[in-house]
Amino acid sequence: MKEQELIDLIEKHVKYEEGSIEVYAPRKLKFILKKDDLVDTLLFLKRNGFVQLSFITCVDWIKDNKFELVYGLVSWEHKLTVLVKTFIDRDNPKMISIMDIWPTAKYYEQEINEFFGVYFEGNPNMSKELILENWDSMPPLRKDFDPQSYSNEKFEIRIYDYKMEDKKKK
Amino acid sequence: MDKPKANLFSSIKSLKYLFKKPVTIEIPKVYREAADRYRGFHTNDWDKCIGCGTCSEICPTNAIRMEKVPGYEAGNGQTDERPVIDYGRCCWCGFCVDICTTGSLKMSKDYIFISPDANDFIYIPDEEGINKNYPEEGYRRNDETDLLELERVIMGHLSAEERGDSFIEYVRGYSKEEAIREASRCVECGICTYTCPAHMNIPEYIRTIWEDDLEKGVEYLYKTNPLPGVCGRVCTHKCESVCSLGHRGEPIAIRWLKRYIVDNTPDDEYEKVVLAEVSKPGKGKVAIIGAGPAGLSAAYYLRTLGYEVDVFEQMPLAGGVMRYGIPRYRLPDEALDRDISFIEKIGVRIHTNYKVDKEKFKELKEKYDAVFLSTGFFTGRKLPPHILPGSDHTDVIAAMDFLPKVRDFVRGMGEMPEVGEKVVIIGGGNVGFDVGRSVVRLQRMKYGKVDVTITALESEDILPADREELEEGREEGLKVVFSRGPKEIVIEDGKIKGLLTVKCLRVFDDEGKFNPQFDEEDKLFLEADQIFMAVGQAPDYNYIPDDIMEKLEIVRGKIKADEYGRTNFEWLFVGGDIKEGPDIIHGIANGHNAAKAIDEYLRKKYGIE
Amino acid sequence: MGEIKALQLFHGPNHPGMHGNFSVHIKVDGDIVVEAEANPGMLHRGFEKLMERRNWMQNIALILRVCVVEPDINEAAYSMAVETIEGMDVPERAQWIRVMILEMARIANHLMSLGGIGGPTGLYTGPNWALVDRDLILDIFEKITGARVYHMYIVPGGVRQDVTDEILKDLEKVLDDIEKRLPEYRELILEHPIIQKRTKNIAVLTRDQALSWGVTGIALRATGVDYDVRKYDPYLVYDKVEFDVPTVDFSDAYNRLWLKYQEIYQSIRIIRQVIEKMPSGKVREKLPGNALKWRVKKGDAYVKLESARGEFGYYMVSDGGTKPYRVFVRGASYPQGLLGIEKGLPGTRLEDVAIWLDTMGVCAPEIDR
Amino acid sequence: MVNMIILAVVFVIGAFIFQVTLSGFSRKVVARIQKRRGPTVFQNFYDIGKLLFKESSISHGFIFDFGIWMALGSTIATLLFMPVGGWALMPKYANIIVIIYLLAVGSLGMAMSAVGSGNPLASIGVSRALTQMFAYELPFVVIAVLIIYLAKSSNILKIIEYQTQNGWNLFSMPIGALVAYISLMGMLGKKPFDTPIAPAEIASGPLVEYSGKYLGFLMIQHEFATFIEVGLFVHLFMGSTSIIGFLIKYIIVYISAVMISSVMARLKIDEVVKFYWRWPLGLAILQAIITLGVRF
Repeated sequence: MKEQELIDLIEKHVKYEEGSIEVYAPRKLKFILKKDDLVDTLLFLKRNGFVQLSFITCVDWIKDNKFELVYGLVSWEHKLTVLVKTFIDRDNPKMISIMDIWPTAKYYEQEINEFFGVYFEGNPNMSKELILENWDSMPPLRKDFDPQSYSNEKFEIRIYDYKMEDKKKK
Repeated sequence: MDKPKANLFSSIKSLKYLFKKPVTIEIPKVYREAADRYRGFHTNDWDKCIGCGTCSEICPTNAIRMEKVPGYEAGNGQTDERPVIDYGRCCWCGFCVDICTTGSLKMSKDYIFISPDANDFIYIPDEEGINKNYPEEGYRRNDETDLLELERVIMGHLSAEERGDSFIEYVRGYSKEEAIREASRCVECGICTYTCPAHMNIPEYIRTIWEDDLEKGVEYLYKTNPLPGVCGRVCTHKCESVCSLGHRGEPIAIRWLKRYIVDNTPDDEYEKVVLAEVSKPGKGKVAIIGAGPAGLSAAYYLRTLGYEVDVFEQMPLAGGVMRYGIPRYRLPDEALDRDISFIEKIGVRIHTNYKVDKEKFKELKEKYDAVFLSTGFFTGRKLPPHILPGSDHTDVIAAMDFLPKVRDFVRGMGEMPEVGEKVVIIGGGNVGFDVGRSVVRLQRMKYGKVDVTITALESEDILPADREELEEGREEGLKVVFSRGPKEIVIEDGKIKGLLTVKCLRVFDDEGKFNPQFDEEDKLFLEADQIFMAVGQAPDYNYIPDDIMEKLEIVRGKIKADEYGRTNFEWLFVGGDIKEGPDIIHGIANGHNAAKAIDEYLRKKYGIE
Repeated sequence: MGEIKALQLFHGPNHPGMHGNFSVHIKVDGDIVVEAEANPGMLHRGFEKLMERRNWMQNIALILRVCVVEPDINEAAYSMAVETIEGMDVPERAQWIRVMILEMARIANHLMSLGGIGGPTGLYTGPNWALVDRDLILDIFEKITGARVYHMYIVPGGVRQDVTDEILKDLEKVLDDIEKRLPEYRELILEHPIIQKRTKNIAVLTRDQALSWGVTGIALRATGVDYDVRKYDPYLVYDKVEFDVPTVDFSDAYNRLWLKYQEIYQSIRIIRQVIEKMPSGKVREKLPGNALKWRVKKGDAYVKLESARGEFGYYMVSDGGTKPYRVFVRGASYPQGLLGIEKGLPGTRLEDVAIWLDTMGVCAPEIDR
Repeated sequence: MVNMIILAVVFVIGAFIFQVTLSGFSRKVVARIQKRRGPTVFQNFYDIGKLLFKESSISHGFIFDFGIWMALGSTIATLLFMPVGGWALMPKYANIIVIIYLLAVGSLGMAMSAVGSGNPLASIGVSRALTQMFAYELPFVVIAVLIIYLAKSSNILKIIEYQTQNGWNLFSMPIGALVAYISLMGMLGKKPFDTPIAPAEIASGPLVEYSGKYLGFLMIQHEFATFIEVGLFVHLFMGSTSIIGFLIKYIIVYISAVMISSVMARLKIDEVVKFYWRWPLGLAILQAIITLGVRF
């Protein structure tokens, strides 16, 4: 399938209020749509050959007060890669889990929950730790988290005992 | 490929390696030579290194710090800091080598270093290497791995044909894309700031261009220089001569970038910056004699500190050498007017056509709290007849007598100055070229053809004029004769026939003093009907009352003063050419410094904190 | 007699059967695993956050640490993502060199994991041999890039240094050597009756499992799906070289080893074609300005490559600044390393846990990042 | 009596030096097969020495500590009954049965101690070790009994004497020798029979909790046990009275076991049991039938 055929197919069959499709590189498409239309679209894509979920990730657009969720899908049949993106509110970030469509989403969602604080409804792992153990600060991949100050607070700065003159003489 | 079948004995075959030579080696008995491109321990050539700190900027792991070397004298164009590498952090990516502006930092093929002391792994690279064995060079940067952009963005010029017969400004200025591209070459080492006489915040304002925040750029410019429009065009750009990028490539076009900021900021935004309030205004009145770079600079800074400032200028227009000395094609009036208009806008009063003489000087001294002298070197010097016979002829003209006339002519305030058909100019400095290129234009207007020769004492490689002046002058049709000393102006029938020159063997003696030596046999006669002399300018102190003059020390034509322009009189300050010698940027710096000193003096006088 | 309780074991992080600092909590009933849970995070270095704080160029020194055994794939994915966002063209020769580097890395990785089966099964001669032969490739890497393991060679715009003909000659020699050595691996490992006993019908992955977990790479290809990014979404110049994607119909530990063994031959074949067909020319596009002030256009892109363990990708966002706005690393072993362990390990025997992890290509740093 | 003690000490030290040097040499052999140069021959001395001079900071209770001493002590005690060539410290008691059972005490001590550590991996290791012991001892005992029957004595010196008269058992019952050799591999814990310590599965099993001195003791215990086990095989199948001959044969047996081990992978514990009770046990019985059949 060519990129344009997929665009036509999606535009014909998926009802979405607002959104855009763009081909950003050969065989790679970007698809931005509203949060409520996301799951239907993903289901449609899965039924139409996109059997593999490559990844889910999140981008913190702190200036717009939004999180952007990105779902990467691959179709072997069509040899296409699609990024399906949606924006959610940053203050109360919630999303429906797609574990039932792709079981592998479980851990991607858990990771996003841990690093961005997005809550995925329907995912049992939401309160479990995955990578960060005993984390006591805000989700660290948010843009307002400052690793330098966190590190200064938690760890001692190592000071080396040497003098420039000593070095020069040696 | 057929699928393997189970076979117990095929694995037993592997035992044959018991009798083969093993591949591992015994260290330290055997040393394994690293590959030619190996990225091993660093070495640094201290003579080449300028301490720009770019290596420490690029280091992805923060392993490189710049530290002051105690007892190490920083020469011109370098800092007293050298890189220190923490091998506990280094990841041997080699980006420091790729980006090193001078090429002093290198990587060796040495890769083994053992020490029980963690502090030993903080290493100051020098040529010896960490193991003190002067290791062989490993990884080398090449054109492809270079992380610097070494070539300047080309500045658009009018062609010699287009510019040769008019006085319009021929440097076009950068477009936005060009300026940003040029600004993105800067590594922000700040070595230029130290070298600039006015210590302008060069990396900072270049950064504002790159960030496309010109308003902030103007702010940075006015911190140290109230005449950026002028300096963006005609500064001697000492900064560019030390630019760290100049070691391996072309220096950043700092002057053109400054001009870009000035030319591309709208007036209203400009005003916002210039008219910003100062927090602690001072009290008092200051008289400034001479509205040249130093005077205007002092006036601006004093005014921003809240003083009442009056500038007295004998000429009809303010600007001094900027108005009358530099040719129009290099510095158009509009640029100068713009700079001066902002200085006036903040409340500096400029009284033109006001010639200060001894009487008026005394008046000013009474009426004002402090007086700042910046009358410049405005009198043209000529070689006297006993050195150069014939130099008292009326067609032998000093540069400073000629250039103001040209400017007046161009702005429609005077007649076209007399130019001959064949012209010789004595003096290979920038002024000589200014005269020469002005004459070229006038000749083209008058005769439609060009015949101008410049004779310089110096050979081409030590020519005092800027390189670009020479190149552009030649494009326009100037002839330049190097290593020629004037011997005699030949006059026949009261008319100049030409200039007899002799070969100049050397200009400076072994001690570096000006002491030219000539080969009298090697003669060259240059035909001319008019001769210009650009052999320097002189001050004029006639306006200073004798009692004051007596107490001022004059050293080689300049009034002796400290760094801040303080003289033997606590109320009298000097700056510009009469303190430092002819150079606009020095004048501006003097004015700024004098303003600080005057401020201090007046605050003390009036007891204002 | 009371009720028999499942015994909880910690398989890692400090465990000889573990690859990298990674831990699996296992509950065993006798020798049978009844419950398994991956416990990553021991190697979490916050790469994605660190990358947001470094220049586009500086990140080259960082990203390759995402996967230790095959660092080049990171450099390539990162550089290609930057190039896609920026819309930059890479010189032809650089693309061929990149293919060569990536295939060399693939050989090194496959050798390691082919010989590496000796780790969980006790045949320690295997890993030792593999290290020796991998070293031959590292020697070539050292000659090309100046470093043995972390090369920092592929950068946005091309590669850092050109490859000389002498190095190519050395590389050809090394390829011949490795090709000669491969039958010995076959004799030692693939034909070994005990290895066959330990790996056949062990750690089986069905096609349905592979699809629902999102497993790619050799583990997927062993179930009969010939999904290889190099063929399905050719990047660089993979569409200009000939190679086969070997598949088998039954994904057990042995078949996965067998596929790795065959892929080494394919990689050698690719490199030979690269050496033959590589055009001359420049190898790097000069970046505008200096590296400290290099800005990448606003935009985002997902770039994927075929690593030795499967589909490996970078999703990268730029806001037009000197630093990436967001980088997400899609580690090839993420699915099998987390969901795979949870669903796949129960039912296997304790002895087979390490074999499962080894042949599925679970790479801890990729999961933690 | 004093003579006896001095002789015992010399014997123990001599056996220690010999075996530890040999195991260092065997590391070189394995290294060569793996294309390496390997550590120095004396590496094991360094290792043991280093461990012995370390402070043991961890203890897991009395059983844990006592088990170690019991293992080391009983193994050294066993060693004292071991003849070397035709010489023995206590000729009267140089008995197979004594040796096998005393050796078991050592293993038992180690098992006790390991289980006392409370680490589940150690428990699994111990249970595997005991399972494996049952597996390899059955065929071994069958062959041993056969030899005892032939030599009409369980005294090793008598068995050696029998062989000097009738030729080596290795030649007279090759299948039995093979069985005993395979059992020896199991005893030594050489691959493919190293399930009790399988690093990739149970992280070295019984040894998992030991460090410092205790680990050093266990290494020493292991070396002595190896000396006894290999020595037993040599005596049973290649018996001769020459001490030098004994040592040479010992080296050949030990190094060949190491070499085979280096190209073998590990079997699972259930496969080990199945293997021993199918092939070696079957062969042992076959050997018994053949031997006895020839006799009668």
